[in-house]
Amino acid sequence: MRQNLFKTIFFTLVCIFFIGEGAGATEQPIQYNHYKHTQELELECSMCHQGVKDKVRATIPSVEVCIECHSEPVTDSPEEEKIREFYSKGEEIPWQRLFRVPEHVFFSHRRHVTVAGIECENCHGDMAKRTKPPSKAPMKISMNKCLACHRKLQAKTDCVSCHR
Amino acid sequence: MAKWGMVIDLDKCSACQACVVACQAENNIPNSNPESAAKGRNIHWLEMIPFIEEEYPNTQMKLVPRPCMHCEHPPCIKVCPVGATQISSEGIVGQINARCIGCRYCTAACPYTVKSFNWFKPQWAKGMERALNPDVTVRYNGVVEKCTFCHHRLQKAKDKARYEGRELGPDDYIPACVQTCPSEAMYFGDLDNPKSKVAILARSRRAFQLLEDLGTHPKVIYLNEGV
Amino acid sequence: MDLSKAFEHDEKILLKPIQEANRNFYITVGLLSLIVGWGFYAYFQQFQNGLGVTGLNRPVYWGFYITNFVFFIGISHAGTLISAILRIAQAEWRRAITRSAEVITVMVILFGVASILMDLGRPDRIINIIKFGRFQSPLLWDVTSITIYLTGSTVYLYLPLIPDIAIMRDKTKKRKWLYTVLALGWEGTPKQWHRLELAISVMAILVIPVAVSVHTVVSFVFAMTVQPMWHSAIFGPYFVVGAIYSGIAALIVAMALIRWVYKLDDYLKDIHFTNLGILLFVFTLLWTYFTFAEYLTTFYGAEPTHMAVFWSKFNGEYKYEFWGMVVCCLVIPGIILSNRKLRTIKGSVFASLAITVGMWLERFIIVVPTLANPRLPYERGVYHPTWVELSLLAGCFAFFILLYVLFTKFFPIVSIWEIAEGRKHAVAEVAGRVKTYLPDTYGEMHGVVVSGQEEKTILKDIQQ
Amino acid sequence: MSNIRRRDFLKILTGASSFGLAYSYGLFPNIVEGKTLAKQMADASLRPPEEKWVSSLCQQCSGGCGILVRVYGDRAVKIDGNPLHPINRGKVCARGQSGLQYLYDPDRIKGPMLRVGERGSGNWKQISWDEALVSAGEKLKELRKQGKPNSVVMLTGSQDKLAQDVSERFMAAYGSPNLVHCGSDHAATGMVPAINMMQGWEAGVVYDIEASSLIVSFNSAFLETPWSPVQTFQAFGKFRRGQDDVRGKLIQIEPRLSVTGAKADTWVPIRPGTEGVLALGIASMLVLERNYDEDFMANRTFGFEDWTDKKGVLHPGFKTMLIQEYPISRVVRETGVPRDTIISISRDLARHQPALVIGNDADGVGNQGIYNRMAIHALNALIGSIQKTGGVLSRARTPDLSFLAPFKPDAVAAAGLSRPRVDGAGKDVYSLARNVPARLAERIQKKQPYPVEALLLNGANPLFNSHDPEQFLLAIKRLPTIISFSSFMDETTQYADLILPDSTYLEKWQLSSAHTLKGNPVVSIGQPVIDPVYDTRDSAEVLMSLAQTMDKSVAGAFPTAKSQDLIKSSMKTLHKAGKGTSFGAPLEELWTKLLERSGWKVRSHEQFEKFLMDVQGQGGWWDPVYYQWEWKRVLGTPSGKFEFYSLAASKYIRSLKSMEKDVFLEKTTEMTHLDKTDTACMPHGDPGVLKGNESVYNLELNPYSIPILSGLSHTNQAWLQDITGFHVYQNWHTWVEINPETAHKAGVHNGDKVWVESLQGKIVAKVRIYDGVMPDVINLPVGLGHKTGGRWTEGIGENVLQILQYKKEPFTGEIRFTRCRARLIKATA
Repeated sequence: MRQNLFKTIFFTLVCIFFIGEGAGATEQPIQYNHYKHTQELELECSMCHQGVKDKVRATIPSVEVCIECHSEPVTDSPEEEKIREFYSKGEEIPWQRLFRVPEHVFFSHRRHVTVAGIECENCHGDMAKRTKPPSKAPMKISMNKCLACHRKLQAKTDCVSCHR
Repeated sequence: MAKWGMVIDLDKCSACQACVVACQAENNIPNSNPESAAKGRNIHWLEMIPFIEEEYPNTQMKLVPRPCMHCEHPPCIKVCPVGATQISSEGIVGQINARCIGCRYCTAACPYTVKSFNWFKPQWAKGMERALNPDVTVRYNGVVEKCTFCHHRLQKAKDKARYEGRELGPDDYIPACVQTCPSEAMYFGDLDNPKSKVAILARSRRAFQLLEDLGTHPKVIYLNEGV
Repeated sequence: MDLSKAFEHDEKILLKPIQEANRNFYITVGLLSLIVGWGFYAYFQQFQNGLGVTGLNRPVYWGFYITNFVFFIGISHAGTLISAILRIAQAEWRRAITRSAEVITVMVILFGVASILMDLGRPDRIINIIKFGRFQSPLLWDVTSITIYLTGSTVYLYLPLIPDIAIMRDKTKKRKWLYTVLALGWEGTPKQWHRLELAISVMAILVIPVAVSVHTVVSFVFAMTVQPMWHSAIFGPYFVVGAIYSGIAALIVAMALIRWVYKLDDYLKDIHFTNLGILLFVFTLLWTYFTFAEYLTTFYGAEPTHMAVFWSKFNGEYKYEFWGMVVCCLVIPGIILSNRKLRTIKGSVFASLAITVGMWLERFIIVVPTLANPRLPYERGVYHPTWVELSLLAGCFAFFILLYVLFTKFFPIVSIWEIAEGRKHAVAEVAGRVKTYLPDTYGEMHGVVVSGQEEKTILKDIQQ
Repeated sequence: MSNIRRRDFLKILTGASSFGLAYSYGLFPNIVEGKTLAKQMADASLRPPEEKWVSSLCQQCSGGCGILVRVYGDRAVKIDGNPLHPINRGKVCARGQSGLQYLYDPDRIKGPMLRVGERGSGNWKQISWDEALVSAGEKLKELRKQGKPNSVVMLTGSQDKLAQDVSERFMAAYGSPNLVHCGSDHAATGMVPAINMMQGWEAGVVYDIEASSLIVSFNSAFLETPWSPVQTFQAFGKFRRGQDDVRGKLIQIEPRLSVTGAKADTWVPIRPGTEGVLALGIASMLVLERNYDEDFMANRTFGFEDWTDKKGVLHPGFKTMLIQEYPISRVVRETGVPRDTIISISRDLARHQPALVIGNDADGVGNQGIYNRMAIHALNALIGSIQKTGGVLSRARTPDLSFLAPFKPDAVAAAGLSRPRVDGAGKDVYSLARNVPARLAERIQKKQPYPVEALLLNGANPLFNSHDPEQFLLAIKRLPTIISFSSFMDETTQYADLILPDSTYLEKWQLSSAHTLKGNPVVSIGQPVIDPVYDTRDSAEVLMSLAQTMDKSVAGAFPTAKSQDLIKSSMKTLHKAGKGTSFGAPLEELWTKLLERSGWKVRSHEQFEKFLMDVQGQGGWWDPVYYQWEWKRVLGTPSGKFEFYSLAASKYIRSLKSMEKDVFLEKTTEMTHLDKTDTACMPHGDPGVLKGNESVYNLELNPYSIPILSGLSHTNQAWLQDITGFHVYQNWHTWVEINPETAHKAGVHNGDKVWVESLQGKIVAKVRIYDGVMPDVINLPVGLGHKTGGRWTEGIGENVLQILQYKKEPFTGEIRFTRCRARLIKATA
C-alpha cells in the first residue's frame, strides 16, 4: 500500500515534469534550414540577423530581409512559398524566439561579437548547422555559463555590469 | 578603474526637486498614491530631505537631495544573505532584484535609509505603462530596490564607446538627476581621476559627507552652503 | 517489590493522556485549529498580495515578524539548554521536567523559522539562501545556527524518548506501527542502555554551545549593523540571558498547564516550581543588570541619534511598551519571586506569564524604535500592526500550543524511564555522590563499613 | 482494492497538476514576476523599435522651455531639456519631467462627448469628431444668423501663443469682443501693473539674477513659483557660484520660511501683508543715510524731490513722504522686523552692487497689492538697479510673429465687435484693465450689457480658481450652450454640453514667445512628439475647422486648418524681420550691434527653407542681441522717467466721475501728512483686508502656492502630488503649518486633523508643526482640492481659495486673494 503511494507520487511528478517541458517546445512558422544558408551557401549570420555586429540586439529578420532573395522561387521547397505568402499579405513572419535573456539582463551583441570577437557557437551552439528549426534552444543560456566565460577571458564579473 | 561619484553643491541647489521626478521617470518607479503615502511606503530613489535646525525665529532649514550614497564600505552589502546587493569594481552599489529574497536586512542596516521595498506588486494605471523606460527593469512584488546611479546608462555608454573604439568620455555617462538639475548643482564623474570636476570639488573645503563618522565612505559628496 | 508497583503506577498515570482523550481535548484542539486556520488564511492574503498587507513601512522595515522570531528563538532556550545543564549538573529534580522542556524547544524553533519565512518578501525564492548564501551575512549565521540547533534539539528530544516509545510499543495497542518504527528496535539491553546514556550525555554537552550561539547570533543580526541602540557589544550575552529568562518562564507555564490538565501533581511537584522559581529570580536580576547596563551606556554616551531612540522608548511613541516591559520583566517577577510566601505555584506561574509578555515587549522594543528613528530626518514612529500580523501572531501561538498538545497525546510528557531510573538508582547514587563531597567519615578512616541502612540515616540527617 | 487505488491515483494526479497549472497561470499573480510589463518590453525586442529624440516645447507652465523627448517606437518615454534652447539650456524642472504623466494620464477625456441628461450629472455620450464639429458649428452659426455673435464668450487660460492667437482671430472673425483671459483670478499679472505704473512698460521685466550680487526678496518665493522656473534656477546657481570671487547673497523677507527662505542666507520673518511698509522703511533708511543712487535720481526719475504741477500745486516728493510717513519706529511696530535688521538690509543694499529687489512673483496668492509692489519696486530705482546688468531689465520686443494677413470683419462681425465687453474691461473704472474675469459671474447673471448665449471654455477653469465659484456656477448654469475644449474633466467642463477635447502639448504644434532672464526674446516651436494617445484634436485646429464651416468672411480668416501651416507662415514673418537666429547658431553680439546700428539687417539664414528647417529642428529662434540703454523704450511714462509719482495713476483718477473717485479714494490708506490723491499715485504701505473678530479668529492666515503645483494647468500627476509638502513630510492632503508655540496654545499635535475657519468658511487640514512660521500665523498651501479631474487630484486636499478673503485691485479690477483672520478647531473623528 505504502509502496503504491510512493509510486503514484513519483509518477505524478514525472508527468508534471514532462507536461511542463512539453509546453516549452516551440514550433516555427517556417521550417528554416540554417545549414543550407550558412554552410552550403556560406552566408554570414549578420546577413539576416542584421544587428549582430553593430547593434545591441541581433534581431530576428523581418520578412523584407527574406524576400530580398526569395521574391522568386529559388528552390522547390513548399516552405519557401510561405515567405511570399506572408509578404503578399503584408504580415511579418511570426518567428518564435528561442534565445532570450531575462528582462533584468543587459546583453549587447556588438560588444561580444565585434569588440570581443566571440564566436556565435559559444552561446548559440550548433544552431548554424541545424537543418530544421529546433524545438528548443540548442544551448541553454545560464548565468553560470556567462560567468565561466567572463572569468576565463577576465572580463568584468560585477553584477551591475550586466544586471539592470 | 573609474570610481563613480557625485558632488552636490547645496549652495547652488534650489531644492526644486527636478532630480526627484527625473529619477522617477528614468527608473520606472511606480506612482505613489494617498494610501501608500500615508503609510510611508512611497518609493523614492532620490529624495529631498529637510534638516530643520534651531527654533523660531532662528530657524535654519537645510534641504538636501539624498540619493544612495554608494558607500565605499556599504553596510547594506555586508548583511545581504544572498548577495543580491553588491558593489561593483567601479563603486556602484547595485541591487539585483531578480535574486533578492525580500528579507529587508539591507534596508534595516542602511544608516541613510535609502533603500525602498516593493510592498505590493508595482502597478501602473492603464496606459501609463507606455511611459516606461525600456532600459530599466520593472521590479516585482517583495523585492528591495535602490538608486543605481542609473547604471543602465553606464552599460549603454560603455557599449557605445567600446564599439566606437574609444575610451569612455567624461560626459558619456551621467545619471538622470544630474542631467536634469536646472541649477547645475549636481556633478557626476570619476572620483579617482584627480583632474575630474568631481574630484576637484570633492577636495573643496566646503565638502562634507552625510554621517561621515560612520566610516561608510559615501561617494556622494555635498558642498556646504555659505562662503 | 514496592518498586515494581511504583513503576506500574507511573506507567498508568503517565500513559493515561495518550490512551484517553476526553471532550475537552477535542474542544481545545478544535479551537486551536480554528485559530491556526485563520492564521493560514492571513498568511495566504500576505502571500498573494505582498507584504503591504502588514503595517510595515519605510523606515520601519521590521516589525512583528522579526519580534516574533527573536521571541520564539528565545523561548526555545527553555528546553534543551535547561535540560542539558540540569542533566550535566546531575540535578536529580530534573527527571520530571526535562521532556516538557525539550518539547518546547523543538516546537518553538519551528515558529522562529516560520516567522522569518513570513517576513520574507519573496518566500518563493527561499532556495536562494542555499544556492547563493553568503557567509558574510549574519542572517546566514542564523540560518546555519538555527538549523544545527533544531537538528540537535530534535535528536536530543528523540534519544531519551526511545525507551518510552518502546514501553508504548509494548503496552499500547494504538498506533503500534508508529511506535515500532520509532523505537528503533529498543530492547533495553545493557549495551543499548550504555550507548543511549553515552549519546544523551554527548548531546547534552554539544547542545549547550549551540544554544548559546543561536541566540548570540540572533543578537548579531542587530548588533552587526551600525544602527543606533543596535550596535552594542553586550547584545550577545544580553540576548542569551533574555532567552533563558523567557525560556524558563515559558517552561513554568507549560509545566503548570500539564500538571493541571493531566493531574500530574505527584510528578510535577512544588519543589520543581520552587527550584525553577529561584532560577527565574536569578535571571530576573541578571536580565535587569544587562538592561540597566545597556540603557545606562546609551544614556551616558548621549549621542543624539541614540538619544532619539532612547527617548522614544522612555518617553515617546513606545513608552507604553517600554514601561510595560519594565513592569512585566522586573517589577512583577521581582516582587513575587523574591518573596518566599509568594513563590508558590500560582505565584511563579503568574510571574512567568508576566515575563513571557514582558520579554515579547522587550523584543519589540529592541526591533522597532531603532528603525522608527533613523539617523537622517524622517517622519517618525509610525508602525501599527494590521490584522494580518496580529492573526499570524495568534496563529503561531495557537499552532505551537496545538503541536504541544498533540505531542502529549502521542508521547508521555514526563519521561517514564527516567522516573523509574530515579526510583531505582538515583537515591543511592546521590547518597554516594554526596558522600564523596563530604570529608571522609570516621568509619572509612577506621575501616568500618557502613551499611546501606546507616547510609540512609546519615543522608536523612544531612538533608535535615 | 485496486479500484480505490486507481481513484486515489487519479485524484492525486489531477490535484497536483491543477496546482501546477494554477500556479503557472497566475493564481498568485503578484508573486509571479511582473509578466505583462516584462512581456511588453520583451516583445519589442524581436525587432527593437526605432529610437529618436524629438525636439518640442514644454507647456506645463508658461516658462517656454525647449524639450527633447525620447521616443521609443510609438511611445514617449522620457523628457529632457533641449541643450540648444537659450531659456533652459538642456535642463528641465520637476514639472517638465512630469509631462509624461500629463500625456499618458488615464483620466484624460478620450474623445468628443455630448451631454445626455442633466447638466453636471456626468452622463455623457461618446460621439465622433464629425458629429461634434457639426453640433458645435450649428450653434455658433445660429447665433451669428440671429445677429448676436457678441453673445458668445470665450474664456481662455494658459495657452501657447499659437492657440491664443487663433482664439483671438477666431473671435474677431466671428464677431465677438468677449475673449476673456482668465488663467485664474489670482495668478494674473503679478508685478506687471506696478511696473507699468512706474516705468510705463507693459511687456514686463526680467530680473537678472545671475549677475546680481545681492537679492532682497519680499515674500517672493522665486525659487518655487518663478516666472520661468528652469532659467531662474539656472540663474540662481550662477548667482551663488557662477561669478568670480562673488557669492551672491540672498535675503528673504516673508512670514513663512519657504524653500526660497531656506536657501537664503537670512530669513527675515515679517507680519503678513506689511512688506510694503518694510520696503519703504528700508527706502527711508537709504534716503536718510544718503545711500541712494543720486545720479539716477537726478537724471532718470520723476517725483523723488517735491515738485509743482502745471497748475502750480506743490506735490510732495517720494523723499519727503518717506521721511514724514515712514520713520523707522513705525516700520518696526507694523512689520515686527527688528530695527537692526532694517538698517542692515538698507546698508547691504548700498554696499553690494549690483543688487536686486524682487517683489511678489507671478503665481503667488497675491498677498500684496499694487502699492506694496510699487514700494518694493521703488527700491530698485533708489539703488539704481533699473536696466543695469544684475538688476531689473525690461523685456525686449519680440518681432512680429503674425501668421496670416490681416482680414476685414464682415458686417455682422463688425457690429458684434462694436458692442461693449461682457466683463466691461477697457471702460470706465476698468479703463486700464484688459480682462476683468472677476466681474463675469455677476454680469452674466444680470444679463448686462446683453444676455450671453454661449460659453466656450478654452483652457480656463473658473469653477476652481475664481474667487466665488458658487456665483459663477449659478451664472453659467442657465446659459443655453457651453462648449469645452478641455482635455480633462475639470470642474467647469463638468457642466459643459459638448466637449471637444484638446490634445496635450506633446501631441500638437505650438508656438511660444518668451524671454530669457537677460531680456532676449525667444520664440520656440513645439512639434508633436507622438500621434495623439486618445481621440483628441488640437483645439486651434478645431477652431479653424469650425470657422471654415461658417460664412465666407469667417472662413476666409483661416485659409488653412493646420497648425503646422500657421507656424510656417509665422516663421516667414519672423524671417523677414531679419533679426536673431535659430538656436545653436553663433551670432557675435557686438558685431551684430554695430551692423544693426548702421541699418543692416543681420540674417543668419538667407534662405527661408533652411531657416525653417533649423528653427524647427533646433526648437526655435532667438535674438541674442540686447540693447540695454534704450531708455525711451524702458521708461515709457508720460514724463519719460522712472516715476515715483505715477502720472498715469493721477490721470486715471482725474478721469473718474466724482462718485467713482470718492469710492476709489475711500479705499486708499490714510496718511498723516499726505493728501489722498497724492497717496493714491505713490507707492505706500497697503495693509490689505483683514476682517474678523480678533478674539474669536485669533490667528492670521497666510496662504501660499504649493511650489511644485503652481503654474500647472492640471494637477493629476502623481509624481508631483507626491512631493508637494516635503519640508513638513506631508503630501496628498492639505496641511496647515503652525508654530510650535501656537500649536501648544491651541492644543493640537502633529498630524491632527483640524478645521481652519475664517469668515468665508472652513476646510479640513492636517496639522504640521513647523518652526518656519511666526507665532499666531498659520500657513495654508493653495493648489489642491480639485473636485474632479482624475484619480490623483480628485478629492486630494482642500481648495484653500474658498476660505480666503479677496480684494479688488485699484486700476485693473483684478481680484487678489489676501490673508485673513482664522481660527483652528479640532476635528473630532
